[in-house]
Amino acid sequence: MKSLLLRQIIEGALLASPTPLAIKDLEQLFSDSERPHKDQILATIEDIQLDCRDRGYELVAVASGFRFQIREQLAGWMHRLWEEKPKRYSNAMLETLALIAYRQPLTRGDIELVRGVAVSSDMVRTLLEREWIKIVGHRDVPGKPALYATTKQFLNYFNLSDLEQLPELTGVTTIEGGDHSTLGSLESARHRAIER
Amino acid sequence: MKSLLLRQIIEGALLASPTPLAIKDLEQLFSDSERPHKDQILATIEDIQLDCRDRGYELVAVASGFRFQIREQLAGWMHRLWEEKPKRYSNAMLETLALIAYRQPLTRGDIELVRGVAVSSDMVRTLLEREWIKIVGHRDVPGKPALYATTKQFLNYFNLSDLEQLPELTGVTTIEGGDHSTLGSLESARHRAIER
Amino acid sequence: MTRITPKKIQNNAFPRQVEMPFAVVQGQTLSVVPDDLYIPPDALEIILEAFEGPLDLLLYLIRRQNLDILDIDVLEITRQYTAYIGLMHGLKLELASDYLVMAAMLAEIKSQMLLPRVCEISDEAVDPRAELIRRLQEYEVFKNAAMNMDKLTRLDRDVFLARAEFSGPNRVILQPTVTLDDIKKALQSVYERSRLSQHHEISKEFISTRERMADILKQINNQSFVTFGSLFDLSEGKLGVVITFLAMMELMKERLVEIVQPNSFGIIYVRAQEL
Repeated sequence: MKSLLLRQIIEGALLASPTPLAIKDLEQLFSDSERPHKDQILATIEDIQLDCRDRGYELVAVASGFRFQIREQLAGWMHRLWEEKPKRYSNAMLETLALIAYRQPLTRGDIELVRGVAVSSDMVRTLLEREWIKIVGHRDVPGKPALYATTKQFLNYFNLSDLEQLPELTGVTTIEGGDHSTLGSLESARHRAIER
Repeated sequence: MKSLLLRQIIEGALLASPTPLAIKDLEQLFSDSERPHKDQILATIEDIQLDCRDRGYELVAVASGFRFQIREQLAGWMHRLWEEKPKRYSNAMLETLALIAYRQPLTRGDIELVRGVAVSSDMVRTLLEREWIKIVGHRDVPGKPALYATTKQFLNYFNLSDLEQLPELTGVTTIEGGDHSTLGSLESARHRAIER
Repeated sequence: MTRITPKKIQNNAFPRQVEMPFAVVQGQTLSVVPDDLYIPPDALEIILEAFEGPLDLLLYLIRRQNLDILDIDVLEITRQYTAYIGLMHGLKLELASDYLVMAAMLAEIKSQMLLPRVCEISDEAVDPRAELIRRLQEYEVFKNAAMNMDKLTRLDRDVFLARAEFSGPNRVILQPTVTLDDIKKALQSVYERSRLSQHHEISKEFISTRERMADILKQINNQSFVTFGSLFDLSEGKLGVVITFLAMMELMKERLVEIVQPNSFGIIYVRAQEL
């Protein structure tokens, strides 16, 4: 297949698709006889990325694949397209989400233990509905509480390709000037919680 | 404004908007002090069109304005994007659709009020794209939120000739054995929302 | 679970002495504030804004005074914390039990620190503050993480999907099938939920769970055992029964009452928790 056509197909598919496309999704666009090699697809993506340098949009990799998006610097103008202001999330929601993201998998009880307040069912339901979190199992203790973890959609939404890209946890100081780091104690708190 | 930035903004807006944008919509993107002349916007659009010559997409004028679309020659590959088995709609999506069908016209805020959780833009967009719902107006309150209603296509899909034919709800019991039905309470929730 | 909801100032009567109000905040009068309480100028506003919880309030108190978490003066912090709680109580904000639990924990730490150590057998001198410090630090880590998360580039706020229409021939979009029954069921489940939350709303407006908790405690404190059934007043209707039940659950959770059933299917008794 000519490289120009290959590029047009990949470009077209990425702009037409409502969800990010992974390499294997792009491979599916082609019949067996014309299917390009993975490396060729990747090289084409790099080409497209280069060509977009000066454009109002860019081609980025997020958790579930590649997508075109409008450059962040243009957000101010883009907002005028919609009447509604983007939603602000409450601190409670962000704290809950942060705990799930950094500590997954964990139960609602684990979250309450750290936050010191009850986590409302509505909040958990909203996160589940947005498909930012999902139930990945149940802890084997009485009541079999659900264990929550973040999803690929969560990463997509926050423009991340994997959990490693989350900002590092800050505010970590050592206790009693010693070997006992907060992270260590966090870790042990978590294990205590899991053992319960 | 620099012509490169102007081009990026117009390109970005046309790619971000779910509907075609007319020249006057594009003018609205800019604050009074930075707003370019109509001719400048038109010239920019021509520039963009030229740049897309070899791309998988093109910028075309349709009845209600300009939009980017995938080149027709690529149709053979594009349709494979949608070939995989359709996913089921989430309960959240079905609930949103049901509320619009039975309570139309109503805003996203009304739906959120009754459902108790946020309604994602994706959900509304999917229903709009499927042409099951449409915007029938805007409520005259700050923010002018869009009012949604179901379409003819919705009725056709379900083989209904009008909304009266929607199944009656069974098991909608009255609260406190009285005049206070759930529907009534929804209605009042809705009115509260409208009054706000 | 109730949280501090400043907008809904409860009207349930706590008999209070009438004193000269020194301030009026959102229509409520404030009368007593300990003179030596450290109250920054914006404190009242901050009190009225819900904290994320007791740990958040504590962190705030510590940070406002530029104290190090590792070196908190528990006596001072406890005093400040309870003063704030008192202030909120004065504003008749319904306090979540979480705040009261923390107050109890602080009081316990305070008493441990005041009591002379009887024996120092254990070589690990356990600082009674250690657990609190650990929790504060852990909470602060995630409070920061939440703030950082809010700064991440976010779809529909910082970046937007770039999409182009595809309307060429052969556009076969396989859409999920939906039946009328699906829609009907979906609506019924919304109604079900909205009915439940409506009960909740009524409970906030007419009968306070907290007030009912106090009533129950009064009833059982006079007698050693009370039968479960006798605590319900059927004349109050479904709503009253639900509130009483919720109040009892809450009392159990806070370990203020004990519920026993000697035989299966036998009579259930409620008694005050022995301390």
